[in-house]
Amino acid sequence: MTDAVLEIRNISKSFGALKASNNVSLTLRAGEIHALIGPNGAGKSTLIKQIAGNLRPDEGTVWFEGKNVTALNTVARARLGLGRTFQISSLAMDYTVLQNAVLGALGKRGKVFRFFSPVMKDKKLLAAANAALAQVGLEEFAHYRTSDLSHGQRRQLEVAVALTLAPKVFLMDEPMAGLGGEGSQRLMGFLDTLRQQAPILLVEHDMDAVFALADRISVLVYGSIIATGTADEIRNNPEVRAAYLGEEDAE
Amino acid sequence: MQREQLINATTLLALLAVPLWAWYVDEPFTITLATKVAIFALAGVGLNLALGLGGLVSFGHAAFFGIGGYAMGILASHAQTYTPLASWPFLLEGTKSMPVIWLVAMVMSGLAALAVGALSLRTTGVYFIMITLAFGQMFFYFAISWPAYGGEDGLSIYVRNGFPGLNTLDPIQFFMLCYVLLAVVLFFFARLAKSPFGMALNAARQNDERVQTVGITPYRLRLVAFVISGAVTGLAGALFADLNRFVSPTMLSWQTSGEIMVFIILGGVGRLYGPVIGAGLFIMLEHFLGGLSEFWHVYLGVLLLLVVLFARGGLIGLLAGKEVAHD
Amino acid sequence: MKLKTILMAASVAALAHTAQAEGVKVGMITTLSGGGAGLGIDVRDGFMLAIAQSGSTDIEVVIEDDQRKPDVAVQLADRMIQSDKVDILTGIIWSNLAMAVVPSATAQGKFYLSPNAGPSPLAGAGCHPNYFNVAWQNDNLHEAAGAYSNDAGYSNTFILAPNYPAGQDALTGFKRFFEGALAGEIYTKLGQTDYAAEIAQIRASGADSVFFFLPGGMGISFLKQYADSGVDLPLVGPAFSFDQGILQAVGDAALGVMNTSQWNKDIDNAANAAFVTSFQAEYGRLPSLYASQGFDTANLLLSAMAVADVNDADAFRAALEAANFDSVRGDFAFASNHHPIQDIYVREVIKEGDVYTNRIVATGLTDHSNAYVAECSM
Amino acid sequence: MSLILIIEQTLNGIQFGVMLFLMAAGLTLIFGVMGVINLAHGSLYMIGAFAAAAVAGATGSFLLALAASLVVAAIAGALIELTVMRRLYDRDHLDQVLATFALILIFSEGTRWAFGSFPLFLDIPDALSGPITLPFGVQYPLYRLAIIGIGLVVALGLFALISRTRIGMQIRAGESDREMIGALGVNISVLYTLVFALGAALAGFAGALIGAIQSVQVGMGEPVLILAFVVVVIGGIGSIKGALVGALLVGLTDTLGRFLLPSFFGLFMEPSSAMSVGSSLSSMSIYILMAAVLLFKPTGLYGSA
Repeated sequence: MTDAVLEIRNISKSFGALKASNNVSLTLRAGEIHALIGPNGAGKSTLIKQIAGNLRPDEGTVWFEGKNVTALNTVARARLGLGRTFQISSLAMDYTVLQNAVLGALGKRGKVFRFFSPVMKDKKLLAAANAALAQVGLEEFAHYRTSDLSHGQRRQLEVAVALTLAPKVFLMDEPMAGLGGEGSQRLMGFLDTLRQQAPILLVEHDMDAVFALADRISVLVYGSIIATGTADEIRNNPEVRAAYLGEEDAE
Repeated sequence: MQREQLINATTLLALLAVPLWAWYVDEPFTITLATKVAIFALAGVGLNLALGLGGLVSFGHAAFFGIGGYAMGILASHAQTYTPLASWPFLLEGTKSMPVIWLVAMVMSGLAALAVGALSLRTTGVYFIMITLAFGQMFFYFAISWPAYGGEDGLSIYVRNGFPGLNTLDPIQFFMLCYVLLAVVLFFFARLAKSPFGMALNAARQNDERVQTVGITPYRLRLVAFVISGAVTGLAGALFADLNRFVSPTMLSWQTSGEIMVFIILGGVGRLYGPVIGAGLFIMLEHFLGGLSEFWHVYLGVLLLLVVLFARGGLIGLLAGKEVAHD
Repeated sequence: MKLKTILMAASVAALAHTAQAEGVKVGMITTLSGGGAGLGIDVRDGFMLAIAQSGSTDIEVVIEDDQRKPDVAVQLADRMIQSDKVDILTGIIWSNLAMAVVPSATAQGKFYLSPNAGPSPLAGAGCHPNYFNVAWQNDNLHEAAGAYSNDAGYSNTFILAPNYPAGQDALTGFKRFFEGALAGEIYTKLGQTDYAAEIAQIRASGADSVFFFLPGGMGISFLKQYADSGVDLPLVGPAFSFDQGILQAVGDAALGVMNTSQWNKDIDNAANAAFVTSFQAEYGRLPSLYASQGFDTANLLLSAMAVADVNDADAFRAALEAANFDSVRGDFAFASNHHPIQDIYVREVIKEGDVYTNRIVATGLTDHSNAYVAECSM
Repeated sequence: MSLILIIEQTLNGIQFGVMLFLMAAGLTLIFGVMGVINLAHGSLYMIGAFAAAAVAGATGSFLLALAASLVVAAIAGALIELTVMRRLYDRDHLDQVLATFALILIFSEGTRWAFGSFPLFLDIPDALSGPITLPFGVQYPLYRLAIIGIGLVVALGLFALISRTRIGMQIRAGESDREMIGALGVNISVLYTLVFALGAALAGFAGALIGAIQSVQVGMGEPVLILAFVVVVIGGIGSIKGALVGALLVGLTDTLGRFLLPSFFGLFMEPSSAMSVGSSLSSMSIYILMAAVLLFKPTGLYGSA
């Protein structure tokens, strides 16, 4: 278990009687895509929130680049280099696509308390933003209002904003949802190369994408990880088949 | 966008032209009304930074307006009676110089906004509205029951404070002073809205989580915006007190907070010039409806209700059409 | 009907800005909307009744509503002076509004005749040759209450008033004349509506009487709660909580309470009898203290206009100082600081048929002036 | 400072708190279910008092007056909901604040238009007037005790309504998940109108109860409204229990502050300045309490995060 960039150790979180996370441990290594799958209600969102810093675990710790970040909030974790995309798009809807990307670049640069110079004329910020948009293929939509984008395009923009942050880890919550077949293919291709830039913890429902992309897969059921392994290991794991993959058809 | 800029320029010009015309035909009261519009507009522009850009529905801005007013009243009353404000730990004299009074008004109301904001911004939404309202009431009751500076009776200043090189008692000169201040603040706020700070603040209004995710703390953005907003509203309060040569706790009442908010909604929320048009409209309504009926507040209420329900962009919205992305 | 025409004429004239008017132009700033509008309406009605009865054609009255807001009052005064070019201002009900308007109006050479508010700064160091108060100095009725408490044999009184300058003046005024001890002294919050906590302290204090100054709705609340509390110490107060307008809202709780006033509808003189009858005939309600003050203010003005030109300020001022008019209060003169010298009566709240009202039972102070004459350098 | 005085002041604080609860319960319920802020709640309080005073004046019956306050305020509430609030559920809070601010202007001046500028008369019924003697020789007005009793009964009734009845279940569902009640097959628009009318009726009822010992006049509602906001902030939005606890806290703090603070400053200051400092500070005491609660619990004592 070398160079784990992100590590979760024995996290538990309960809401009343419901154990949403039950002694979960997970690592994300440099250069890999680690997919987190599980049926609805398995506790994926709760786990992501604890990693991103929205929720504090009852027990256990979160480590980022060898530092214990359990007590840090979302902002601090983002500044350390945790780039997150949301399951339900979380963008500034009144802004243009470019403005959203510039916001990311601004966050990366950090000097927010500047009151006079126009931010949309800052060449460095624009360059960073445009580059990120080009990477996800949104450059021609730069001046669209974000609320006018399709769901798929919003996902792409989520990824683009995360890119402007040049994070050390990507935390992606269902980036494929709502993308058409072509869009999914394109994004998959992109993520495939992105893992060289920073490892990705990927929560995804699209099983084809997961099995095609992931270096490792963890399966979360009822708040516990029942298995972690390569695509083949998971596919052939009887416990996983019983608990999860068997139900996939019914979903 | 083009059309809104045209409306803005027309508004600013009209606010200048009317009192100049009144000066020409010797109608000093019209100049006084225009001065009131400029000052209320300034208060509204101040609040609109928090409310329009920051999404912070503060129902306690009258407190900052009143603190600005009292900064003027207290400094000028001490200067008037030649008594020092404090003799310990160092001698603090009153003053009748507007620039000094403005500075003190902005600092004091900014500090009050810092204290109120630091507590209130821990909450959001409805909580924030109710808490700012309650803190506003706290300042109001304090002003009424603190006997040193007139309490409920307020403070009267017999001669308007001075500005180097101007005769501030001349209505048109005092108007120009207020007008220039309004224009300067409008210019800075126009820049601020497009600055990194303004962009992040506006983004935090639209989506708090997004701003956190890119590593910016919305709380700090909002607190700074709230302080600037309070300071500008405080500046307006100092001018308003000078216009009337009088300050009283009425300036801090919750109705005043409501009225400042009404300027914004009449003109158009989130539009830089919204409060300017709104204040103008409000003063005209007060002037003409007030002449028609003792119960003009009923008409004002109905009009306001109609604007909220059916004309959400306010007057600028009606004239300029649908809002487009700020690019 | 006649009154309405004059009001109409007044407002039409105001709109038309007739600058060449021969007569006197009066600007009335008073509270006609919002809380406390009843007082302003009474002052206005009393004032306009006197103008109508005089049949005078060379007086023009511009009436505006100050909404009880000082800033509105100041701007109305500015407008009346700057645009309407009035000669005389009047009408303000509240001390804080008077403090905002009067100093700058008199400084600009206008006359101000106060039909109600009489804050102490305007009677003392801040007095002005062009400022006349036709009602009372703020302390007067409280001073009479203090004097009456002595006469009634009270020796240990509990006093309370709202925590604002007029309230502080009230207790000071009472203490200036009251010779007994104080069982307690409380300042309440302005606009407070629940007095249970204060009443409990009164009950526990061992006082033999209570003096209170709580104008408007505050007084109504206090009286009702006091009556219900079972504390049955005698109450004394100034007329403001026992006026015609609000007594009906207090009801039985006010019956028998002693209050001090410079006027009542049963003061026996011809002017008063005529005023009460004509006011009732014109407006269909009993006149209040405030209406009587408005009526007197207008008559004072008319008496001065009869002998002097308003443009000759010195002559006009002398005519005002003479106070040569038939006050509905009987004898009336101005002290050197332009505040009334008058009798102040003690009234008792009674019920006449279905209507609660007052009758005079004693005289509290005779030919009473005010405590600030010496401070005024006029 | 005798024990009797302290007991009497404590009762006063409780009575004040109970009255605030009636206001705050409606506010918090309306907010919890519909997510709207209603500044016109104070106007409903006033409407209840005016309705009661008008009916009491015409019939002489206090019971009828109370009934009238409930009915008229509920109808007014339902009308507000149907004509105005309904259009505001999807809007942001600013629109709600401004629309209900406009309603205050309309109701206040409209009432003055209809009833004139002078306060109306409403008196305590004979059966409840005068004081009674409690243990330890405490004399206390029976009517105020009755208010405490009525308030507590209403509080129990509300708890029962929320936890035991079908409507209560729908209200709870609405508070936790607005979409869910649609799925439950509940007619949302009817539920919203009902809840609004219920909140309005509580406010009007409080107005009538208090109108009998205070002055029934235009503008009586707003000071109470602002105190009710403080209560809701302290208790936590949407929580009836929080409203009760918050109301009692505010009532006791205000009453005891008014009475204890001036005496406290009297220990080391001269009486007149002690009086004014004490009074100034006591007028701010509940806001200081609110600030203190916020420091530790930004969502109020019983509010959900």
